[in-house]
Amino acid sequence: MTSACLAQQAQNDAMVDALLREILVGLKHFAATGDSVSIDLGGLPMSGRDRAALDVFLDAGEVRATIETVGRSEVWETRFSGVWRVRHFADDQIAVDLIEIAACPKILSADQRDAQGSARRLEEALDEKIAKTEISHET
Amino acid sequence: MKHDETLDALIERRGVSRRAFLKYASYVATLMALPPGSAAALAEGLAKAKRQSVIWLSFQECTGCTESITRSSSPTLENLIFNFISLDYHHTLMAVSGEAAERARVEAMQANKGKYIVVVDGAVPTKDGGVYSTIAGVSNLQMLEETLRDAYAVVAVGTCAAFGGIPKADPNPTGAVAISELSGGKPLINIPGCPPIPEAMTGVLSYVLSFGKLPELDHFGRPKAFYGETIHDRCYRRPFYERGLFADGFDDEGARQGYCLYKLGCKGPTTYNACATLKWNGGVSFPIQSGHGCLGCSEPDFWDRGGFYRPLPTPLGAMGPALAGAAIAGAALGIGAAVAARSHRNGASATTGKDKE
Amino acid sequence: MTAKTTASGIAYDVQGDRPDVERRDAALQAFVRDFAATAAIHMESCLRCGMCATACQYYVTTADPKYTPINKLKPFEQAYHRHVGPFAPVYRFLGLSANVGIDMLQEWEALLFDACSLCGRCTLACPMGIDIAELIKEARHGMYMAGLVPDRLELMDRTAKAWGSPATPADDFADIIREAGEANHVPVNVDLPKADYVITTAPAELTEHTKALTDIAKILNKMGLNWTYSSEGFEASNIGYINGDLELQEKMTRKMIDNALAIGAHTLILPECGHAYGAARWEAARWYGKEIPLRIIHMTEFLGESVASGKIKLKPIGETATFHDPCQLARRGGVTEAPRAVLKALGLELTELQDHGALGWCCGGGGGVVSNVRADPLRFKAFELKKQQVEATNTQHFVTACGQCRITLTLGAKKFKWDRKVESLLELVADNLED
Amino acid sequence: MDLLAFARGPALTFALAVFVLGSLWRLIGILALPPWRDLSPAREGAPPDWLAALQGIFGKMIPHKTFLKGGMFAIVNGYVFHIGLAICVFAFAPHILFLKSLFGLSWPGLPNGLVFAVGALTAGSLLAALAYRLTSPVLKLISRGDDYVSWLLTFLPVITGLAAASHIGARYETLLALHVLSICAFLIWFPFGKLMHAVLFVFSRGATGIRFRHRGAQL
Repeated sequence: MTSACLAQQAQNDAMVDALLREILVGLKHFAATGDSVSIDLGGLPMSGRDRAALDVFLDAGEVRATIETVGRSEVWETRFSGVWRVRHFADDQIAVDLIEIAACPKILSADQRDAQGSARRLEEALDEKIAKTEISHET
Repeated sequence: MKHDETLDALIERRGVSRRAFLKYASYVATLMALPPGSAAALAEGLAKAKRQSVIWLSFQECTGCTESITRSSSPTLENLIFNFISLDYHHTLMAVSGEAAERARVEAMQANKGKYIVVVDGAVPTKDGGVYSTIAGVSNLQMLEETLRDAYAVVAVGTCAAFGGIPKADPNPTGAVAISELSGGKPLINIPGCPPIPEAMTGVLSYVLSFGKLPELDHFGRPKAFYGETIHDRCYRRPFYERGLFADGFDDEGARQGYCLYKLGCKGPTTYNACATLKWNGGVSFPIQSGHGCLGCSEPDFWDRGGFYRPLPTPLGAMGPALAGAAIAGAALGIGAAVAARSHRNGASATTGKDKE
Repeated sequence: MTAKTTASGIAYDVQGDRPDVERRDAALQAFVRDFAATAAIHMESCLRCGMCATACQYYVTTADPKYTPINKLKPFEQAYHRHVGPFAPVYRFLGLSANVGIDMLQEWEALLFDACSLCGRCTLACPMGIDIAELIKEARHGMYMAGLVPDRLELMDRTAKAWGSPATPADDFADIIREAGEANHVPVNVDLPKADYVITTAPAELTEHTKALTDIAKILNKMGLNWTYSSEGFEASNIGYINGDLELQEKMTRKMIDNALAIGAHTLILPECGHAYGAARWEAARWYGKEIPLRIIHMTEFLGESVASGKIKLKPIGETATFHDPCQLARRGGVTEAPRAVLKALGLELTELQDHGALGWCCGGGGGVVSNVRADPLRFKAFELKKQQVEATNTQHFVTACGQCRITLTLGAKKFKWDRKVESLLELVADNLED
Repeated sequence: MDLLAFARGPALTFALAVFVLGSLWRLIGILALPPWRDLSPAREGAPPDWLAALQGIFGKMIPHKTFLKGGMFAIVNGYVFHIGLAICVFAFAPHILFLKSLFGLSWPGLPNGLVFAVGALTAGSLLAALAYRLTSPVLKLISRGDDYVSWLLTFLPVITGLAAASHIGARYETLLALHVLSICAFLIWFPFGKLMHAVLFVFSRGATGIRFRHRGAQL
């Protein structure tokens, strides 16, 4: 390995280390106050190598989910509980890469207004189902 | 074509969850490097916004900008924007044609008076009353003036609209000008590039939609989020520049090693754009990554800066005749001075004329 | 001839009673007339770095910035840019270089004559290689033409014109030689119609160092050479060269050369005098207008050659000595080895001065400074430098090869009650000839 | 036309034309004066004129030890900024491209970081030179307007170059344009002031070399 490569390597590590320290600060804050913190990896000058190093270090924990709306998204908890990875894809490329420090990433929770709509739809569907049953009983 | 429905309602009607807003808002926040946490506010803003009426005018242009923005393989994140806007007039894309098309434009203008956004691609010829480009018998000049009158803002997409671009290139036979020269004080956003990066367009429109104001712009009216840094500053080949490692040709060892393309005329150091970070075709590559220097297409007059392969620090223009002339004149003056000095010292002029106080 | 002071209290002498403007114009015209390409290059090249100041004995011993060598040229630099430089028409048109006024020339008289010995040490310090000493000579020409020369020098000039020498009328020359011969018991040759060697003199020998006249005679007799002194053109020191009286310089040069050629000499021996070497060895051909079919050598060179060739044998003295290099001989003439070879032949163990050879300090009296009483205080300042360096060598003999240097240093020693004799190399040789 | 295009185009062409015109005017104006012919016989063993000139030109690069005492600072500092300027001008890749476009010759450059450091040192050295000029009684007396103008026009390209390389003060293209314009100013002034010593030193030292070596004297 040339000296230039080594210098480059040290620089990479420096980037990842700094990021991990930022995550630690955020996690301590969340643990103490319950306020969630979000870090946008897209805005950081990270190389593919940095990203891979970060992935390896944070690893995966207990939860993994896939969201299918306007394209695919992947969410998983890292081996550090409360530290989540959120990735949105566009055309199979990572469009958004976030670290969220929270009880649960907001994108996973159902929106209350969506719930209102779905309650309405459920009610309609239920009514329809019952009506169908009643008709079949009558016949 | 009046748009009373909120995007919130629209999205629900289309059977998509509000996660789409949040996801899209994260995307725009990332694109525009907004502070962390602003995604939620952006999502809220989007939900409450009405569908934005957009009138897209195409003047002296090549349709490359439209291609850039509409081209996408699958209906995903980036083109969710087309759900949030109502493209009420775009004569390349719209289904109707002829008088019906022009009627659509006029109707949209009336229905959304003071609220619609005009997007323009292409420069406007002004010479000879603007006869060099007309649509349905109306000159570009006239159509722009008419459409802008009740617009909320104007977005100049592409370098031709933003700076005059290729139509304005020397000798500019049609007297083409940038939209900024004709926008008459309307809020203006320039999104230059040949073509511009689609994400810049998406991001800016979403920002306007969500926050109801223009994003921060630089002195050329370009959103700083996308045009805040030079290609050179964010270029992955930058370390080679710093170390003085350059490709001297497109097929030499340096080129193969991926060295800096500065010597081959790369305009990265003076070009403000996001190509080096967002890249093109869904993040696949950008010109420098493909082995060619930056042309500087998002800068004014990029066509007339001495050639794409002329290195940045070299002088522009042919200096030969000027320098040859100067050399001859200099030599003549030198000989003249020596002759004058000889005669001056031999003659009496040191003691005559105005030398006497 | 009158001594005056400028408004700023600086003393100057003035000759003649022409109007000021006429004087000024004469000075500038004379100055620009001299301009050749080399002088012009040097006028153009100054970087104003101040290095020349560190080389000048008058600056170093006084720390007065006005003695910075290049500053001594200021009025003439202005005149150059206004009248000769390639941009002269532009300078004149735009008024960029003010026309020099008579007051400025008056003020600069002391800087050009009292505070410069033409020693050229500054030339060696200049990173651009500007020959400042040469330019000062050009400037002195302007000053001479304006009648702005120290009275003492002007007196010598007029004397030289009248007598052929500033020291003595030509008519008395033969008598002086004969008297010296009798006094020192050395047979002398004067005014032989034909001879191979012509011996020339400087004022110092004709007044204070008359023994030198017979010292060389003794050596030449010993060598059995065919030589003579000549009442026509005996004067080699050329006051015109020092005063900037180019007309006189040419006249004296021609007289000396023509006489030597008339006698049929093949060699002209210059006296122990620095400026004579500059004027005759290096500049004579310029004024003579063509190459001179005559060998012109300095006394020191002659001694060196004669010792080297074994034509004279010397008795070793077996003591220690230090040597003062005359500027015109060493720095501006390139003669540094000959005197050392002679000292060696004399069996003197040489301890060099801290600054010696081409870089030695000037005695402080060259270029007419020693003859110019007005310059005495400055000259004594400069002497202190030399005194220190001589003392540091801790030697028994203090030798030099220039009569003017000897006079200057002797006057200095007297002033400071310094118990050192300044010896002549010629005299040492003559006194130690092996029988 | 923006500032950078103006600087690289008309301004640079004009400046170079003035540079060529003025330099030739001055140089020929001096050299076409009548020569001073030395008719005296040369000292035995004196080198031929061309060699004597070279001895003058190169010999004068190293000052005599005896002059170091009073001039140490000026000499060392002079060396620092001259070498510094030479490195900045001739070893920085963009400058090499500029020179190549003028003369067609090219050579390898040094890493930017190194050149930047040298540039910073040069700027410091130039400031020190100015401070020296403003405080030394000798220099104060002999300095002319030219000395300060020439200093400024040497300092400006260095400082704007450093600013452009480090993106301090304004946008890069603006800094680059100012850098080019400062060089234009330098080029325009060059023939008329003491900057011309970069050319004249050859003739000045050469002439003295010939005069002195002809006499067998040391330079």
